[in-house]
Amino acid sequence: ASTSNSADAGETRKINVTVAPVVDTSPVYLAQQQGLFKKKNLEVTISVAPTAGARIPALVSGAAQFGLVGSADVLQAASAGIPLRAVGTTSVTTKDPARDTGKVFVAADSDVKDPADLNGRAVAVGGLGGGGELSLRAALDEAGADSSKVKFLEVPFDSMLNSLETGQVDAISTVAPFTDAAKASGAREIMSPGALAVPGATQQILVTTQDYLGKDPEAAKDFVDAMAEATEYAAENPQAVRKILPTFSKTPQKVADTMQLPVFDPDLTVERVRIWSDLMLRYGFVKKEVNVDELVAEVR
Amino acid sequence: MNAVLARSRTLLIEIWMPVLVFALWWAASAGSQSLYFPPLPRIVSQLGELLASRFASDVLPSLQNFGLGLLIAVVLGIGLGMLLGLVPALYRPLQPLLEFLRAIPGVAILPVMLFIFGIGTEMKVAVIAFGALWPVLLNTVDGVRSVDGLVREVSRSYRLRLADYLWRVVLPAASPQIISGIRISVSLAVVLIVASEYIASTEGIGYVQLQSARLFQMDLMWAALLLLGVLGYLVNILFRYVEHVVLRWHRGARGNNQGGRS
Amino acid sequence: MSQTFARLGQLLGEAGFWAAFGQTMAGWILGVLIAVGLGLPVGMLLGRIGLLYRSSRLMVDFLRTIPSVAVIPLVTLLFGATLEMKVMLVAFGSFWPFMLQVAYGVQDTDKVLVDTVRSFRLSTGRAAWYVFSPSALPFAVTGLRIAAVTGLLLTISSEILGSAPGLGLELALAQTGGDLSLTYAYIVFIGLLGVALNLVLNASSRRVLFWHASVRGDAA
Amino acid sequence: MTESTIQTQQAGLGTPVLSANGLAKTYGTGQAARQVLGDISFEVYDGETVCIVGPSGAGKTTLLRCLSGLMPASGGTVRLRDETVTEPPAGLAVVFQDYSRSLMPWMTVRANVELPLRGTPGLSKAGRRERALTALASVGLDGCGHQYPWQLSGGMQQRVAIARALAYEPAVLLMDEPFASVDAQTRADLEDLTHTIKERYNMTILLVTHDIEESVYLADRVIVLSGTPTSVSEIVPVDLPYPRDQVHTKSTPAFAALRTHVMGLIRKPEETA
Amino acid sequence: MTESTIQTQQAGLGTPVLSANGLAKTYGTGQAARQVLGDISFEVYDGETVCIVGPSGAGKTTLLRCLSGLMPASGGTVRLRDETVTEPPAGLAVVFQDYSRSLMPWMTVRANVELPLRGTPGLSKAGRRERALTALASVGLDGCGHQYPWQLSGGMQQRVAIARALAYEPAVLLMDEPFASVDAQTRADLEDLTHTIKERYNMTILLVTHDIEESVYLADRVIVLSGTPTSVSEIVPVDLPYPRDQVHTKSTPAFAALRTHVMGLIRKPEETA
Ligand SMILES: Nc1ncnc2c1ncn2[C@@H]1O[C@H](COP(=O)(O)OP(=O)(O)OP(=O)(O)O)[C@@H](O)[C@H]1O
Ligand SMILES: Nc1ncnc2c1ncn2[C@@H]1O[C@H](COP(=O)(O)OP(=O)(O)OP(=O)(O)O)[C@@H](O)[C@H]1O
Ligand SMILES: [Mg+2]
Ligand SMILES: [Mg+2]
Repeated sequence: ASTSNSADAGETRKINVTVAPVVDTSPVYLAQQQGLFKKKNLEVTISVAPTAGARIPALVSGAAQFGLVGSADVLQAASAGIPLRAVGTTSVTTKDPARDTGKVFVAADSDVKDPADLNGRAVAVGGLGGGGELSLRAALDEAGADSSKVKFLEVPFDSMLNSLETGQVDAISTVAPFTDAAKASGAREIMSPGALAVPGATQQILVTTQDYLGKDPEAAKDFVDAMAEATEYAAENPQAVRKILPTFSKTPQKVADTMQLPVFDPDLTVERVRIWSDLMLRYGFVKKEVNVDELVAEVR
Repeated sequence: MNAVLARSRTLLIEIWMPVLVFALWWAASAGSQSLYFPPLPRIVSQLGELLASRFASDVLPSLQNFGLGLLIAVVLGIGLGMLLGLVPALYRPLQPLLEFLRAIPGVAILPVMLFIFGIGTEMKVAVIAFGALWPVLLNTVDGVRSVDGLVREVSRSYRLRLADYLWRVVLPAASPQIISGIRISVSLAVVLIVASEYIASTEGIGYVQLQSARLFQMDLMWAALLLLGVLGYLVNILFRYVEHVVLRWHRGARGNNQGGRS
Repeated sequence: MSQTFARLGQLLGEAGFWAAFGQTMAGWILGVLIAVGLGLPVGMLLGRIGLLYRSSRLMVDFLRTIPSVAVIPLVTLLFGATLEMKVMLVAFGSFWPFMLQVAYGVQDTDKVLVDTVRSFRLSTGRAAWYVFSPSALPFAVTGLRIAAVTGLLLTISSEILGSAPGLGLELALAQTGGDLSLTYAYIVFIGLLGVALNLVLNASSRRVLFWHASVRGDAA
Repeated sequence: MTESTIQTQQAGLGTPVLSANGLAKTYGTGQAARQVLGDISFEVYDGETVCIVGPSGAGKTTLLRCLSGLMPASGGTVRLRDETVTEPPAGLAVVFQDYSRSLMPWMTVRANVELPLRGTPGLSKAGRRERALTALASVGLDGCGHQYPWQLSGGMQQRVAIARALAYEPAVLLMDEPFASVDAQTRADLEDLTHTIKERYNMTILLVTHDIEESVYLADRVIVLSGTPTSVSEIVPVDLPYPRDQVHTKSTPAFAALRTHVMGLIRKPEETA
Repeated sequence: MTESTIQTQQAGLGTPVLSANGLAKTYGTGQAARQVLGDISFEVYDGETVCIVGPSGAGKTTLLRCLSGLMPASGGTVRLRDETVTEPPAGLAVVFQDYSRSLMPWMTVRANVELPLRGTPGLSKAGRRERALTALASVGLDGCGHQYPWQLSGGMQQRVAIARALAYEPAVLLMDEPFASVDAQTRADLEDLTHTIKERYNMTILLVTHDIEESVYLADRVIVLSGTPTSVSEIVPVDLPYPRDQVHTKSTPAFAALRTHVMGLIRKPEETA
């Protein structure tokens, strides 16, 4: 629509963005570091909020204009009637199990040979009712198990390995960088749920409110553009991602250097979101179907 | 007839304020469009549903954990508190450790509890007991240390047996303070239901509350909050009765049940 | 373990750590101060005026069982991830135990002292300041110790769950970042804050309770 | 009220300052009810010293608490001049029998004595201090002001309680066995002090005592209580001349006769029982 | 220790049961130090009644607390028979001056009296109850057993404290102004009770009192304390014959002489000061 070069448009616009301290967030920091926001005359403040429970309220209350939120959380909020608009993304799920950041592990000496053996067993997930559980359920069913027969338990990622080793759970569904520690401990990997169940789906979605979009579409567009540029930069420069990750997430540099990175991709399409939306409806994660066409807003 | 009148007057004194607040809330929230602050009637109907359909699956397990955790906290708190209060030589070196443990946030304790007790009821009971322990313990220690010096001297000079001294002198003397500690712990234990169901959980009032918040089902979340509040109130009533009986002497000795109209 | 302490030592040299520390302390101290400032008069009123006590105890019992941790998202909604949010939460959470202890302490005042106050017609303010407050002090000191730690726990919790800046947020970041020794370094530091608090409270309570049986030790 | 109190006080002897009218008191209710006082009536006139004697447990403390407005009576009325007493009135001080519990352990002795003076209008800090120290000195406690009550002996604590009431300079002073814990010499001194302050301030004094000699020595009239429930068995007028003196007054035949008379009144119910 | 205590007790008069040797006590340390007792020595023989008199604040309570092993002395020793006292020994009971605080408000009067009997071997529940009720009756408190201490008058509370000590049937009984709060008649009765129990149980009694007449009436010897720091100013032997009697004994010239003598001893330091 309007000119892509609004640097000379005059006044700077202030934007607050709330993000999780995870690797998928790297493009936001890269944009800041590379001056991509400044180039668009945006003054961006980034605040980290580890819990989704804090990020969406920040948007609703107007404390932040943009947020990077997990796809499932966005859909649940939208389903509950919060007028959110999805305007971009930073990463999508890979089709290649080897590159998937999420993995399911069992203990080295476990009698669980493949996912189907998990029927009647307990699996630890990072958060119940979220994307992690959803993709795991779908993947289990895909792999021949029956997810309704599996018991899911919420355990913090950093306690999972311990729960597995002490036999409190039979399997853990974890994500990078915790996967490295699991691998190192000798735990056996049996599945990559994301690649199996939701290949090509969005992971973290860049959201804003309908309200903000209506009020300052220019700024929104500029911000989304800058983010897209940064995401592409991240996709092309994994080293830059590895270097910037420890600056905002406390992931040790050593871990960042070797961990599996997600697939950075700025393209937000209705299809990519719908993968989640369909699954969530199927598994009862939302009561009401979300109108994905309305949720995904074209701003670029 | 007189007794009935007196009783209904007591009831009136007790409930006018809650009724007023409830009415205000009802009026203020009517027609509320806010996602986070839904109208009270919706919350109440959710609460009814919650009680009807999920009592056995969610409410009951929480109540059991709560009861057991509180019981452990009270017994341990009084026992340990008496010991520490009576033996300064033990209390002084242990105090920093106790204070350290007490200040550790629940999120940090949870993994430890998970590690020690595994996933399941024991862990939840342990979380509740651990959190609710401190007010009872502290109050007991302070209460025991505050026993009137003359009462202690009487016990010494008559060479009371340790059991008599503990059971008939120290415990009753400290009981006003112990009971105020227990009352704080009661509420804390209700709060801790939520914390204990924060992780590795698939059922319970706290789980319902957290999960509904996560899923933006605010009616249900408020209903769970309301339920916790009501639970706290009910347990407090029960407890107030205990207090009424146990501390009858105290009201008499302090002259709170006669004469003073101020 | 030693790694944790090494990390802790390293942390103590970082400016960012002290900034977070300052933010935590600000929320904690302000919140507890408000709780104490309100809890003292309210507790005294409830402790002295039977009618008020009975009228309000249903509300009090109800309100104080509302899990502060669970309402963090709501408070965040109203105040954002800010200092105000923390202070609100801490004040709300630590107000109840302190206020209740004060009320109990006031009710515990010796009957003969109450009669003395009444017969000399001490004004309400003087009676509150010179008689009921000191008499309730032993209870209030215990209440303060409970309230202060409750406040610390709530400050940290609100930082973790509400993402307000402070040690709790740093702790949560360390946790999500998978840096175990850093996580424990924060936990140990928070525990040590509790120990330090206790030292301060112990010393000051010995000073203000010099007249009390627990400190004076009747014999010798 | 303070002003009217002072005005009427000047009116001189013959005006009833404090009066009990058919006073009754029952502790407890229902089954547990126990009537302690039954129908007690008497008057205390301005500037008079009245002693109350009676067996232990008769209800003297109860009576004093009703008179001072600390406890509502179950029947009858108490009047201080023209006003019905329902709350402790201004210008009235009480020395409690349980003196050790009536002192604030967190205050020094001097602060304890100064406490009731804090509301007095027109009294400076120095004046307050002055009055407290004078009162303490008058009960033989010079130099103890900076100590805490729990650092004092029982008798000293009792004297602090007396000093506190004296410093208050009340128009009406009620004392419940105020000299029970002091030695014979101090007791004699305090008895004489009672005479002195009564004269100097024209105080009206009502004093409970177990020492019959003391009651006769101090009083203008002695009220003897007895019976169950307790009632006034006799009011004995003591017409010993002033100034009274420990040695001379006590050696007069009139004194001895009064003493024997009161003693007989006390013993009587015991013997018939 | 209990057994040896009882054995030696039978040895009869003439054996010192309790002895103080150069006892001294200083409260506080450093600047705030105040020596209260300085070099106090005396013996109490088996079956003897000794009264201690002295001005208020002299240190009588302090002395009793040192003797009973409740408080360590700053100097000197206390011996109960052959043993040095460091802790309250068996077979010793104390009636405290601050009687109201020494009763447990959470127990009924009977439970208060029974409390020290709980450790007594071979005493059944019924026997304990029996003993408590007998002791209560002997101080004139029949029928008060089910009440709480705070429902009693001051004098009644004081008698409960006495009953508690009596029910304990100690070999040595220390009492600190035990009759201060009771009326004249009850006081006389309790004095006579003291004589009775002393004889019946061959108790050794050490009693602090302010009533000089009482001290002479009760004692075999009166210890007069005075001075700063307090020391023994005189030990007055009282050779009035037994049985003593309120009316007759007190009207003998020997009694009057002793009374005057002790009175003089108490007054002396006051006059020279
Ligand atoms: N709170 C109470 N509840 C029930 N009975 C009480 C209460 N207070 C006092 N009594 C009873 O009232 C009676 C009179 O008590 P009170 O203290 O007035 O006696 P008193 O004449 O002052 O005795 P004393 O000379 O021993 O002090 C006593 O028999 C006592 O048991
Ligand atoms: N805890 C204490 N700290 C400091 N001084 C004390 C303490 N207890 C008592 N004293 C002082 O010791 C002295 C003696 O006190 P004590 O109680 O033994 O006197 P007493 O002879 O029993 O007097 P009374 O007849 O008045 O009871 C007093 O001057 C008192 O001030
Ligand atoms: Mg009395
Ligand atoms: Mg004494």
